Amino acid sequence: MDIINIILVIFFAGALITAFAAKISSIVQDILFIGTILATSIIFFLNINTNTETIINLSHINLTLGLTPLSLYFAFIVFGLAVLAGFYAVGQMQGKKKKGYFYFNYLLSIAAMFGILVSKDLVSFFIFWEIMTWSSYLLVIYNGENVQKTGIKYFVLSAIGAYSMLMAIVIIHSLTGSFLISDLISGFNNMSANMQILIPVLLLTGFGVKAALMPLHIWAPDAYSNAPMSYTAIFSGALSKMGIYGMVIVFLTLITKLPQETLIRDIIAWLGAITAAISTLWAIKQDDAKRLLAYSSIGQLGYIVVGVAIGTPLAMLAGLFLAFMHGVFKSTLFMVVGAIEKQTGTSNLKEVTGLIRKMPWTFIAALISIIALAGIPPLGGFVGKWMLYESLITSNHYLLVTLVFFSSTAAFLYCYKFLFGFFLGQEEKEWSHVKEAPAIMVVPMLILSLISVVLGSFPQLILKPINSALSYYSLPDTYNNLWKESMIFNKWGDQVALTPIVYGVAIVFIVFAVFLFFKNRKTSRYVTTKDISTSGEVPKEHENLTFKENFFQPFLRAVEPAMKRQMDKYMLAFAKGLEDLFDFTRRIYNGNGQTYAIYAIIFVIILLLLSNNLFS
Amino acid sequence: MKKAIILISLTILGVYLIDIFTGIGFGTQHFASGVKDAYLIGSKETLKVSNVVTSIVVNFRGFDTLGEVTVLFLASMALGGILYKKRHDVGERSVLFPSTRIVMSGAKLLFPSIVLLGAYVFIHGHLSPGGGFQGGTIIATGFLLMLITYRNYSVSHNRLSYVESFAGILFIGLGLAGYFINNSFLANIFPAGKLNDLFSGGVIGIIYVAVGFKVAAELTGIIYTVLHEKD
Amino acid sequence: MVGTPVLFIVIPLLAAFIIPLTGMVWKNSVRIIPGLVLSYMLALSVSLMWHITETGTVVEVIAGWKPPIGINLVFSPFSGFLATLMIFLGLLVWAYSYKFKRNVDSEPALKYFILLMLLVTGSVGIVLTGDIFNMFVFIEIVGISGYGLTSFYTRRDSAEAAFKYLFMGSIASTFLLLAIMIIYSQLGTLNIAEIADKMPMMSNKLKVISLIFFILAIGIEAEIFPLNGWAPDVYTQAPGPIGAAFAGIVVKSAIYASVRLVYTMFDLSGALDLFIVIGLITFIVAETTALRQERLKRMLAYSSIGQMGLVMVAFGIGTKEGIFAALFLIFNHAIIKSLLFFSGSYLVYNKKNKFIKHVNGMGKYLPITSILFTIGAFAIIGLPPFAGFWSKLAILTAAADSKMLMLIAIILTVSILEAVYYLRVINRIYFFPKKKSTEAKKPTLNALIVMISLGIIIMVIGFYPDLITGIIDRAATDLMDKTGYIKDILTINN
Amino acid sequence: MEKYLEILNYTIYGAAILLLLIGLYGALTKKSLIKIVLGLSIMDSGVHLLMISIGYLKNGTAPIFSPGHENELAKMVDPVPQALVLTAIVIGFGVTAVALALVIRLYKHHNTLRIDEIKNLKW
Amino acid sequence: MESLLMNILGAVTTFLLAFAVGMTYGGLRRKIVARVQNRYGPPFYQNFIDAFKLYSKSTAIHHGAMHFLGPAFIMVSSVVSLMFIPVLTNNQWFPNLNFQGDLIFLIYIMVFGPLGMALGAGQTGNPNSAIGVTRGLSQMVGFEIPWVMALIALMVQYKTTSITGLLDIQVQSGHWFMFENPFAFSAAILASLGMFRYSPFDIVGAPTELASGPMSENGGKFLFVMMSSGSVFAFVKLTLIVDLFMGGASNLIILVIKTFLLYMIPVTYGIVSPRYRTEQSITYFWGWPLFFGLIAIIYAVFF
Repeated sequence: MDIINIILVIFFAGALITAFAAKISSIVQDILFIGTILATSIIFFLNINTNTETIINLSHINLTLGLTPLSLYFAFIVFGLAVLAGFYAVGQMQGKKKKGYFYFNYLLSIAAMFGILVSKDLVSFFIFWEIMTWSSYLLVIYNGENVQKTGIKYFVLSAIGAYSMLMAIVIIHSLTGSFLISDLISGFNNMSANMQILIPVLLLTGFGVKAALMPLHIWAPDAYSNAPMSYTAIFSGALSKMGIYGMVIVFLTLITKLPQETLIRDIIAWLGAITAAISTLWAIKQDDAKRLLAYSSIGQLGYIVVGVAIGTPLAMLAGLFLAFMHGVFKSTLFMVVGAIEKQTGTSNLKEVTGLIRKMPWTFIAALISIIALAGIPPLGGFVGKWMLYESLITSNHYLLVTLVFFSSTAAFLYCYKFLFGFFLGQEEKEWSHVKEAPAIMVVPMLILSLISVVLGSFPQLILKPINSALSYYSLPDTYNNLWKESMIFNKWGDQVALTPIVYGVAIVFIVFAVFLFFKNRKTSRYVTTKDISTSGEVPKEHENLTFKENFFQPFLRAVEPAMKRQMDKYMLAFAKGLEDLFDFTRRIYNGNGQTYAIYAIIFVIILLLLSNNLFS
Repeated sequence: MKKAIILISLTILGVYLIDIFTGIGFGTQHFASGVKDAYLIGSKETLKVSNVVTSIVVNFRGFDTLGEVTVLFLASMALGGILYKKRHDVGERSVLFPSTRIVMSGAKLLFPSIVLLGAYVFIHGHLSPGGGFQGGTIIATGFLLMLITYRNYSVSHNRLSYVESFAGILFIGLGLAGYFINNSFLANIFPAGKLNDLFSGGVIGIIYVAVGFKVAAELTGIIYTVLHEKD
Repeated sequence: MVGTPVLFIVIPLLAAFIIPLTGMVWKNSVRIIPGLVLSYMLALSVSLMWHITETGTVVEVIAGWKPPIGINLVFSPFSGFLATLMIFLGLLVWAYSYKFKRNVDSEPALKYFILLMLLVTGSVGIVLTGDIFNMFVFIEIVGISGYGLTSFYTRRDSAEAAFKYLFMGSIASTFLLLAIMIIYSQLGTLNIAEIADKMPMMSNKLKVISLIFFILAIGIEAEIFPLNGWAPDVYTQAPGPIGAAFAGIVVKSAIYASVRLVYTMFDLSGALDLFIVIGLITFIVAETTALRQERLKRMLAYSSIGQMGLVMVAFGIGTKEGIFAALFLIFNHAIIKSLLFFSGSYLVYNKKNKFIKHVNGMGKYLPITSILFTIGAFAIIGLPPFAGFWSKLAILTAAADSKMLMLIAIILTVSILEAVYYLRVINRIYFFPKKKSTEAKKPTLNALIVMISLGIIIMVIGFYPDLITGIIDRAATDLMDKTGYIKDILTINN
Repeated sequence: MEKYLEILNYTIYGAAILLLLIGLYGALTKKSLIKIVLGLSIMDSGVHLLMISIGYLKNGTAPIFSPGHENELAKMVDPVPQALVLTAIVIGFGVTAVALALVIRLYKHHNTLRIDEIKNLKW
Repeated sequence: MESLLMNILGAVTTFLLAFAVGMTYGGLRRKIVARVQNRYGPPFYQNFIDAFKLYSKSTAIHHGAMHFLGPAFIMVSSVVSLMFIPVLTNNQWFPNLNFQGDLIFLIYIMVFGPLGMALGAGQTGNPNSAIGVTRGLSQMVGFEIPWVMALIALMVQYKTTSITGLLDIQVQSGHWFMFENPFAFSAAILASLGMFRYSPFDIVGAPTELASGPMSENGGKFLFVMMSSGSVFAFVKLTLIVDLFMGGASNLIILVIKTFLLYMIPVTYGIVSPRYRTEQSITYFWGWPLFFGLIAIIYAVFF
């Protein structure tokens, strides 16, 4: 039996056993859950081999499974996050209901993601894609709040994506006679011009849903915020990357062969940039941290899509690097929210405040991840952003880069809102009892934030796998052209040197931190946040000193025109209209048996009258 | 409006039907070779049954008849289900007005002869027009006469069941006998005899008798059930 | 071999006549004997299926007359597949309803089980028979047992549903007779194989008109769009398992009849396009209507109608892949929809109106039933790794191979609606609070076993479709082979 | 004159089709359940008549080899439609019986015989 | 080893120079504003005195770790960005790291400061700080767009993203980008108005009525660090514009002249303008400056 099969079997078996282990004991369940993830990850990492293929023979379809360098890269993200979020989940799910349900779907969706990555033919790709969809759907509705609205919205959009993908798959099969991805790539040139457009568009629609691309993104805010945070870490960090994975393949293999290549690339890139901009604005408006991060995720995925769509070597590098980084820091942030929600019972930024001293480790994780998210040097996020901008500028996308720049600048606003809302500001009595989250939750967050720090100065750790992934799809060797001894180059030969930056920043930071902190720590004493000067006056006890309402109101007022129109509302109105229409049409069945008989007679009359045309 | 649509539709349907059937032609041979000739010859030569319709109904297309009997059986079954009540709920028979003495005496007089006629019809089913269905129906009318004449005339449900079941079992049993002896369901297992003899046609006559009993019992049962509905 | 095809019909009929007698002696026999008969039929059909893989189609003549003269039964890979499926479902329905509330009483039980057994028998007869008038008789057997079963519960509005069914059924039988007579008047035969053989002799006009009458008649049973008004009512008002029987058995036999007509008997090319159009309209109307249903069973009914429309579409594609897909869909639909009806009727067990809202919060009280319902719903939506996915893939592949891109798009769009209404129910089962007034009724052991075995079948087929695709493939080949069918029957030497 | 006789030949078809249409009309327009059942029965009769007349042969005899008529094979009318009609009639009877039983149930349940008032199941 | 030492020495020197120039300019501005408003005003070295005073105060209270780290973050931003800007062309005395970072990096490191300050201000719990921060960040989004567009126009026009590269092109050709692409220059200048946060864009600190803004809870050494960072930062911005648009400076005097002239633009604009509300300033930046930026890019691409 092949390694891939073993891993999948362990996953499915583990999922089933874990789901029903609650009958034995809760701890056994936890251990089984963690054990499944660890076992699969260890087996996977010990047996990485991109050359083997497993073929499962069915009478009419052969399912081919095997690793490619690209899928290996994404598998790093999936397994890494799965392990860390898995530990975190054990902590977060402590004492919650439906633990078996959660673990089952969690494991299943990880398995499905792994399956997607190892699929070398489109059918198994689709199978795992759908397993991923429904297992994540079941987790989206886990909370039981707004299930009809949120869950259905997620599923419908996923179904739209999946089905357009399925349509593409069957068309491909009818044209090439095979489901293999490699056959699609080799046979793509022989297709008719219409099909050459149709197939990539359908595939991109499918992937665009999971990557939350502009008109298809409306599921994301609700779904991300509704799922348990330990899963949203995976959801936003790894699951959405499956859409990116698909897009990368489409762009690298299919789009490049098209005469309309630039047009499609531009359209998708612009969609990505618009997604990023609009969702950033919406993120600024949110008061619930989950929703804020959800919108932020959409925005970040927008950047990744821009990078992947532009498709120059540097842009591809940027997209894939950002994909990794986004997985790292966004899942940390979702974990942070989860930890806070567990400790305080709410994730509303308006309610929770001043946790910095109660949950210092969580704060550190959040701070580092936020800095990485904002793309500020010297953390990992910057590397990706830099590559993205450079690639856009050097490939003549000037307005696009402005738009991307706008959204990433505006992202500072919600970054600050997030940090300030939870950790800074007044320390209200209401939250004085809050303790730091258990270690099993904090450690994964810290590990992840450590990764962001490390990648800021040593991006080669993942640039190398990306390079081998890209050269597998015959892109020029990026690793040696664009990267040299901690320096990244763009096409024009301009560079940024990461190690000196990191050293410089670190030195300056330490100097001044020492200057301020260590020198004054002894001499000064800590006072509470109530002890402040408001224009020289001492505030009274009952005075409200917490600034929460309308946090970025002035900014939002300025950008109001851009936020007036909401895709969500249009789509919901459309759905409502459809339902009303169907409510009307179902009145055909009016309950009178005689009418049905009349229908029958009319049916036969119509057929008789049309008989000359029908059976000529 | 609705009526107009229906009228127009029916007119169109009628036009098409008339068109078809005038095209088919009336009273002429429509097809060059059909199974009809095989039936006529087979009935005369092999089965020795003079009534070809009977030989078709019972033997050539005996399977249809089996289905037909089943339909009747099912109808009485379904009727019982539809109008099912617990025993104590069974109501008085609804009679519009009590019958006069003349009717009563006449019915008593007629009943045996009706039953006899019915029996004659199904026993001679393979010789002359008529057969199990016809005979059974005639017998059932006799029971109907009795039931509407006499307010307290009753037929035992169980007895009807016995007759029904045994008749059915006989039919299928004979068929199965053919299956086991002649390797084909409903195949003739008895000597065919001579054309126009009472004991001709092998199993056909026997099966038709069974069918007659079954039909009579079922129709009576149906009438009985419906008559016992309270309104 | 345990027997020959004729026993499929004869044994149940014999049992039906015997049961009233044994019922007087031993009350439980009215419930047990039908089960034994159905098991025997299943064994018989399985062994025959095994047998025909070696010897080819089994044709049995009745009363010793060779096919054009006598009636014959054909157990081919195609009809055998359907017959086996129907009998299997019939057995499950029997097992499921073994301990039904009203069936504990001997008198209704007698009627219920005999009607059920004959419903299965009639459907099997439709599938097996090689004679067109015989098919009519079996359709009527199915119809009358259907009317009886529909109105089985006296307290509901069941009579209304049964009457609508009967109304439509009468019209159907009238037009069926007309069509049969038109054909007989031209060809002088009622044997399907010989009709198919002689069909070129018939004038085009008469061919078309008889086909239209056939479509009307069989379409009423097959629940195609403007003719299916009765269907949801019947599904709703009949006892729960009977809904499954209708969806899984009766409709399948009607579909068989229509397919036999178009593929074997008539040689009209436009008929397949008509199939696609009608099937597609049925699919769209039924699925959109199902979206706004308030009652669970009605929703399931419309879903079932929609699936049948899809089956018609698949048959209408006309290639071997299309038939393969259609048969796969038939199989999956039979299994899955039965599971949905079975588990669904427990979810809304004690409520008169069976509103969808009554399933609220049942996930906690009926965990296994709910999980099974969920599996069924996922499968029918076509989510992998459940069985429904493979048939959906097959139908789409078939459509794509025939270059029907619009068809694919429409099917997939409507499938989304299907997903929506099923998921709404699932969400209610698990995430809505249970109302105090609704009581959960635990499924009886026999029902539970039936449901679990269906769930296992769905999962197993989902993971390893090869178990069934071989059989379906043979069936599809068999249906495509018109000359083979004619030859098999007309040149039999028995 | 011949022509008119030609048409006369078809009167039986015409009558049967008219019967069918009358029955259908009644079933589709009448509100009373009883009348609908009647209409269905009439429609059935029309079809049966049509079937029988298809098998008719001009100057034909009944398909019975009664003594003395053993060799009139060619003159015999087609026996098959007759056999079929026999079956169809019995089936029609069964259906009508069930229909009437249902009407009784419906009347008890809804207290009306109007079909447009019996609409508990719809949409 | 020697070069490393020289580098460090050079860096410290640069820092001191920037500090001095920035402080002086701040003092001059106060004086000029006062004179225009018909006041006497403090002497131009007042800022040095203030700084010294603040530096010598001892810190008695603090609000937690971020309170300490906030000013350090600001300082990182200004010092690191200073390191990446060529102060003088072809001068050995200010060896900096500019060849290792380009404009994109600079843009990012420059926003690092405000964010760090915002964090520090956040922990103090003073609502005014937070209000100031939100205003500041909002305004930043406003002016960054035209600013970035101007820079992109330059990068596109000369096919390089390196500051030194742009500077070298100007030095070699002798044409200042200010005239080569005047639209970019206009956009950059207008954006820089916002960067300096002088009137009319001074709602962040709201100096006249709240005495608050992000700094309101900071005194003593905290304020000293912030003040010096502000001065360095001002120098950084001025030098950057000089480098990018005005051909750089070959010696200190030219640098001072050019930067001072540049500095006068926001100062004088500020004197004559009343304060904008936050959304007004944002829409202001998205008006003409954005338009200029757009024209600049179009100009750069097509001409």
